[in-house]
Amino acid sequence: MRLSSSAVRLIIPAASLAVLLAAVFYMQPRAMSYTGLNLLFNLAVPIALATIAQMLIMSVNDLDLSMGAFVSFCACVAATFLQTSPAIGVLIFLGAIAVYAGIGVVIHLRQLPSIVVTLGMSFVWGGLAVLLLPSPGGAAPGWVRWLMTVKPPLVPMAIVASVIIAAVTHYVVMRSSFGVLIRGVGGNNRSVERAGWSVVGIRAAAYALAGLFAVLAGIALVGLTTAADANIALRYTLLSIAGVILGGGEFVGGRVSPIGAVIGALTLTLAGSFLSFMRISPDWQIGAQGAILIVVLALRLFLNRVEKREKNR
Amino acid sequence: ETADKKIALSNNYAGNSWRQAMLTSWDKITKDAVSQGIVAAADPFTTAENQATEQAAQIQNLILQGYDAIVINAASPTALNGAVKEACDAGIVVVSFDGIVTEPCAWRIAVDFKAMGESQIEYLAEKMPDGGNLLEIRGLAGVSVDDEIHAGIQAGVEKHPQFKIAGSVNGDWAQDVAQRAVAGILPSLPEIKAVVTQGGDGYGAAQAFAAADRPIPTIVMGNREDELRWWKEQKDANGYETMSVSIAPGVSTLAFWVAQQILDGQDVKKELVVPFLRIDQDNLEANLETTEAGGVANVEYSLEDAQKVIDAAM
Amino acid sequence: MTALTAKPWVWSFAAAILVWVITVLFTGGSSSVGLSQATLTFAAFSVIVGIGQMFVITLGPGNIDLSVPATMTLSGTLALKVMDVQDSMIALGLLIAILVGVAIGIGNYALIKLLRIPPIIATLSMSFIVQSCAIWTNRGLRIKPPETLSDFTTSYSFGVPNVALVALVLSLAAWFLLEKTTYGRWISAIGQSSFAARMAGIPVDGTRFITYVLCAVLAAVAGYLLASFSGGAALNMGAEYLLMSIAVVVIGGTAVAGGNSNVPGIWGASLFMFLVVSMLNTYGFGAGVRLILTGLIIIAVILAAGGRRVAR
Amino acid sequence: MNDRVPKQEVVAARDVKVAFGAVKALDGATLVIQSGECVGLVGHNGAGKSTIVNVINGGLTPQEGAITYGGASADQGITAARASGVRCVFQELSLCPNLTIAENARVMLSDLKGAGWRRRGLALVTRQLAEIFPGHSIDCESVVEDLTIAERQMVEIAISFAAVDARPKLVILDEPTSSLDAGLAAQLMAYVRRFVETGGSVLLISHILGEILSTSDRIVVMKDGKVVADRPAVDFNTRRLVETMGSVVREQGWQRSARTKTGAPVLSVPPLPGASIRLEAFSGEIIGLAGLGGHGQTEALLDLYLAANGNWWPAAEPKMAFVAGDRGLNGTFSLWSILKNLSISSLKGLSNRSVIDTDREKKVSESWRKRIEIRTPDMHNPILSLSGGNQQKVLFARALATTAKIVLMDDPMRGVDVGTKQEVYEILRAEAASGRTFIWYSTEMDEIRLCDRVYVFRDGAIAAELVGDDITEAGVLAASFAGGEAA
Ligand SMILES: Nc1ncnc2c1ncn2[C@@H]1O[C@H](COP(=O)(O)OP(=O)(O)OP(=O)(O)O)[C@@H](O)[C@H]1O
Ligand SMILES: Nc1ncnc2c1ncn2[C@@H]1O[C@H](COP(=O)(O)OP(=O)(O)OP(=O)(O)O)[C@@H](O)[C@H]1O
Ligand SMILES: [Mg+2]
Ligand SMILES: [Mg+2]
Repeated sequence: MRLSSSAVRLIIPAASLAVLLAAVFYMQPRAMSYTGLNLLFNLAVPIALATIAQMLIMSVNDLDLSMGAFVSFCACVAATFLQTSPAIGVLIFLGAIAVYAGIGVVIHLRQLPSIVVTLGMSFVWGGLAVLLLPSPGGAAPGWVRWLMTVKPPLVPMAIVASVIIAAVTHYVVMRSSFGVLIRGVGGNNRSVERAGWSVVGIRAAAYALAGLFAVLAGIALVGLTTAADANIALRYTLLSIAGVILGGGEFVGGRVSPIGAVIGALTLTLAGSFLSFMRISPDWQIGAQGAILIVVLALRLFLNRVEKREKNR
Repeated sequence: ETADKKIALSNNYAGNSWRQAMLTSWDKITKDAVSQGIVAAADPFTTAENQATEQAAQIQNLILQGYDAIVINAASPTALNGAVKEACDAGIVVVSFDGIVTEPCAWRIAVDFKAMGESQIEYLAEKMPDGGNLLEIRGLAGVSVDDEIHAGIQAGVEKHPQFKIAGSVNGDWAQDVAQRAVAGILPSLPEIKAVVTQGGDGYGAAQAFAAADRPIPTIVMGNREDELRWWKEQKDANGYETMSVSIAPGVSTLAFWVAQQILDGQDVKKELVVPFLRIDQDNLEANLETTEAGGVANVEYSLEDAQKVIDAAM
Repeated sequence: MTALTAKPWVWSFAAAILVWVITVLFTGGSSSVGLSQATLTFAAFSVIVGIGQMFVITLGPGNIDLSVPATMTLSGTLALKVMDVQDSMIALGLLIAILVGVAIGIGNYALIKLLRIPPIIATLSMSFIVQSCAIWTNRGLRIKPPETLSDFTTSYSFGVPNVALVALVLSLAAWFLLEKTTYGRWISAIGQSSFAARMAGIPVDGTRFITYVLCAVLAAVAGYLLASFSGGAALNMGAEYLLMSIAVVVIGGTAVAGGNSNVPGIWGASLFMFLVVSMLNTYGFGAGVRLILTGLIIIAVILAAGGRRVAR
Repeated sequence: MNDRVPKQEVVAARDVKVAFGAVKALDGATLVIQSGECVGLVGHNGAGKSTIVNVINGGLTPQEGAITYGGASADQGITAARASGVRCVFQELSLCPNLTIAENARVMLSDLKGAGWRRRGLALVTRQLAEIFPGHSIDCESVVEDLTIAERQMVEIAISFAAVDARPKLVILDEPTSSLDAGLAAQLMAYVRRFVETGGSVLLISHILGEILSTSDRIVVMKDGKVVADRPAVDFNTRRLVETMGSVVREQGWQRSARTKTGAPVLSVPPLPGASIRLEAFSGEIIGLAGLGGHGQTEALLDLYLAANGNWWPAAEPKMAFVAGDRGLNGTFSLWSILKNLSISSLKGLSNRSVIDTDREKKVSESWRKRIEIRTPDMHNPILSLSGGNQQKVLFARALATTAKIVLMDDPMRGVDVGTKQEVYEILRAEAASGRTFIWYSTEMDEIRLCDRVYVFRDGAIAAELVGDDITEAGVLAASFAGGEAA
């Protein structure tokens, strides 16, 4: 059997997730239930959305260091304006998405390193969030809260949402023409340009779409936590990058996988739980988080090896 | 009877001496409690980074693990409400302290941070009735404790208009950050009579004043041993006067006992208040003596202490 | 003039000077000496960690060291613990700090090379482990530095802070390494294309390994100095320097895509980063506005400096 | 030939001037292409061929002169060019490696859209590939990065010729055969003829003059940014073409070294399992690696090189140097000057205890510049300011400047003009005479014939060894195909 490289990119993260899940079930059989799964995974939903956003940026060979600050900002907007005057909230979100597109344009036109621009933007979003919510508070709009806590039959919301996110983004990024162009820019932006496309437009669109997913991440997060604060999601910057990598994406070359990214986000969330089931001395709890990241990624290497042997046969 | 009950500590941060002292106190008191068979387990859990989302996930895991009570020092008063609600729904007792949560189903062991801020100005007003310029060192922007202490300080300044906040910086409760920020603003400031702080940054401020060759103002301290020791040195050398105030890390043990009492079926009010730990000119030496080198001035609570606090609130 | 504006580091210096002038204007000039000294002092720490980070970033896309803060914490904690306030132990303390750096560098590269973990995640994981080690060794207790060391780090020679002089010496060494030695050529070549570098006969793994070790050692030295400077190691003392080390490198004009680096820019950017916060504090902006302006100013500097560069 | 179709002007670039700083890449060049003709474009490296291609393609706006599409003065730019049916296969491969073949077709053909584009694109490319390269073995569902260089080039060519709604009017091929072996190149040339005979036009750029002469209707010769000749192909033969380009035709005074297999081998590699011939090399030999493209020659060179050069510690005495053929991918360092690019492999000799002696570096590189005539006013100019052929010379100099006894060459003459090639051959001969060993993979038969000894590769292993007068096109071809037995 010959596996396509995109299929391989998926097998590895999926296998890591399965192994980790098996370990968690083994240690805590109670997790193997509707509520158990929901508790394990519901906080993965906003992370998955942020990971998708980061993945879109990475698919055009850029990196967004402002992801965490931006999701925090969106969470603050969702907990304030979106709740009190939805129209203004939506307008702010549209504006933020437009700013994202604008960042894409500036980065492209001035040939700037995305890392620096987004580093600068992370201060800006952080400042806006602090202005919006100088101390934690706000409240999730009712419909958001409902959406994030609804209990569909058979499968918990966290799983349903993850599947929907994966399916939609897989279609957009891997199947649609638009996705092809975005990944094309990541793979060889010169050839896309020479074929007559506007690369700046494509990049702007990729950034805007990333902005949209980050906005969704902020809203979903507030739905889960019921309120926001200015620092609520700062960790999402690194988490989202780690999620993309765990999911088989690469920093350059437009090699990304949306399904993998969602799986990566789930894996990261699960890794945290796995640890708290292990009862480690507090001194080493932080270190264990590092160790588990290492183990999960080493697993990736191991499966890669196995897969290579397969392919060579 | 709580011999078969399990209590967990969910802690959002371990990266400073205050938190380490808090964990040590927890360890000391709960180990005894477990060995005496008062509770079955009292496990501490710490997240890697000071993030509400990570702590929310941690709480959800603790629910899954079947703890009977969760004691929380929260990263955010509101962002954990979703997870706390789920814990309550699962029949788990949730007690929050220091960083409290606003979810109504949880118990709160609160420190009146606003009063803590205000007390600094009260002290200064008494000491220097003429007032003067103040430098305010704030904590981490966007965090409620920072906002509350700041509000207290502002209220104090309004009440005593002879004081004026001439400069304000964010020290993120980290002494090197505070030192850096103060050093940057100091050259542009007029004469400063006093520095109001939020804890953990007083020594950094003193260093910055010394480095800039400026007269050392009255710096309100935050109960850290190095601050107290520096104060003592100054006091011995030139009679330096100030005060020190902070919340005692041992409050985690109070939270533990409160959780135990609730599990035991006692009627406990949802809102409990603990006094902050204040050190003054006269009890400086005594406190310095009991404070571990490099640590934080501390008070640990016994079951009886806790019962007193609970009864007082009734 | 055009030759000057073509140098990417010019912009960070221009920005630093501009911000300095604006800050000093607030007091009508009387704060100029004090501000300059404070700036040099604190920029020195950013410079030291920035240089290490610059070497790593030069290695090409994806290369970054996120374990800098944890390394600073562990080296500071351990060194101060070993020195135990005794002046006679200062050299041993420094040695310990350097060894900590070496060990962490080796660990980082082992993860990157043996387990093929992307550097950003490898060093992040490593930083968690290192942070745990720091907690474990001392549980966050602050031990004071030896008197002499503490005096040295907080005092001045010829009006210049001693730590700035240390940073200057290290910068000169880094500049020499980068511009004049084969090692400098090698990392630049690897940054442009590691495969081409391999085919040109460069020992790619060896060079990358040394670079990660170098970065960790510089972070460790910075941690040692910072702990001595601020009167003891704190568990969170490196936190500031995660974003800072990256920011000073990129604002200073080093190409993030690798292969192109410069030392003077790190100085410009370090001075700038300190001065921006001081300026905004001086003018009394609140935290929110201050953050927003910091971000916008960084972007403005990049816009002014960027676009003239050849490659992304 | 095709008198029935009235000739129409497809594109015309008149009196075009393009300057990059002081370099006049185009200095008043005129190129008009009619429908139904194949125009051959030749010229030395840096003559301005690729530049005029970029002008026609709309990617570069000339400082002076006019571009018209279809006879009418209309819009300019890439979009206008594409709308007028101009397609271009660039010299450096320009597919997106991370996309599948069908997705690349989507990127390159903007009218491939609407529901089912994936399926239609796949069918289109499959059909086109079969038409141009009958018998090829490309899996059309693969991702481009899984293909060999030759296969990528084939795919790019096929996509460029493919017709979604309207078929292309003009296809520009900038050195399309540089990574194709002779068989594939012949198939392509045959297809170009068919395409032209049905009314399409082709602009063909190549340094392989045989191709140009046999395929073009008209040949345009460029020199230093100017068109120096524009005449029907029948007016030219190889000799006249080379003379018009300005190179002196040298006689093939090549003496095979008599020293074949003398002394102890400097290199000896046991055969792969399943093969029987050892790869050996002796001092002073020029060894050719031949066979069809993509049969493991490059891999063999890489294996040799990587095994000899440590990755952890700098070698005290480098054993081998490598000249890359795919210079964009593994040759040049694009941020650097020519000087740094040249000296990178020989820094050890140019430094004292790792400190580089810049004067010595400058002197040595200056001497190489003279010796192999790198066309640049200043070695401190960026490497990218050189034309492709001159960049290739820098890579040669880089390898030759080392002290390595063995030089591995991975089809290094790709896209090097005839004159330059002759110069390089001579340098090779001189170096070999002084005891260096060259192991040379080449896709060009002419170059294989220059070698002292040849290993023919088939399916990743050595299938035959040819020595001396046995090295003939027929011999190599016979050994290249399964079942064929060499002498
Ligand atoms: N961007 C540029 N900057 C500076 N010089 C350039 C640039 N592009 C092309 N040149 C120069 O313009 C001249 C013409 O280059 P061009 O690439 O058109 O030559 P060519 O005929 O394609 O050569 P080759 O046969 O090597 O492909 C060369 O001297 C080249 O160095
Ligand atoms: N806009 C540009 N900016 C910078 N460099 C350029 C630009 N355009 C072309 N060049 C460079 O100028 C050189 C000459 O261009 P060109 O691509 O035409 O050579 P080439 O056709 O590849 O040469 P050869 O045929 O010898 O292989 C190339 O190396 C190219 O990269
Ligand atoms: Mg060309
Ligand atoms: Mg060419």
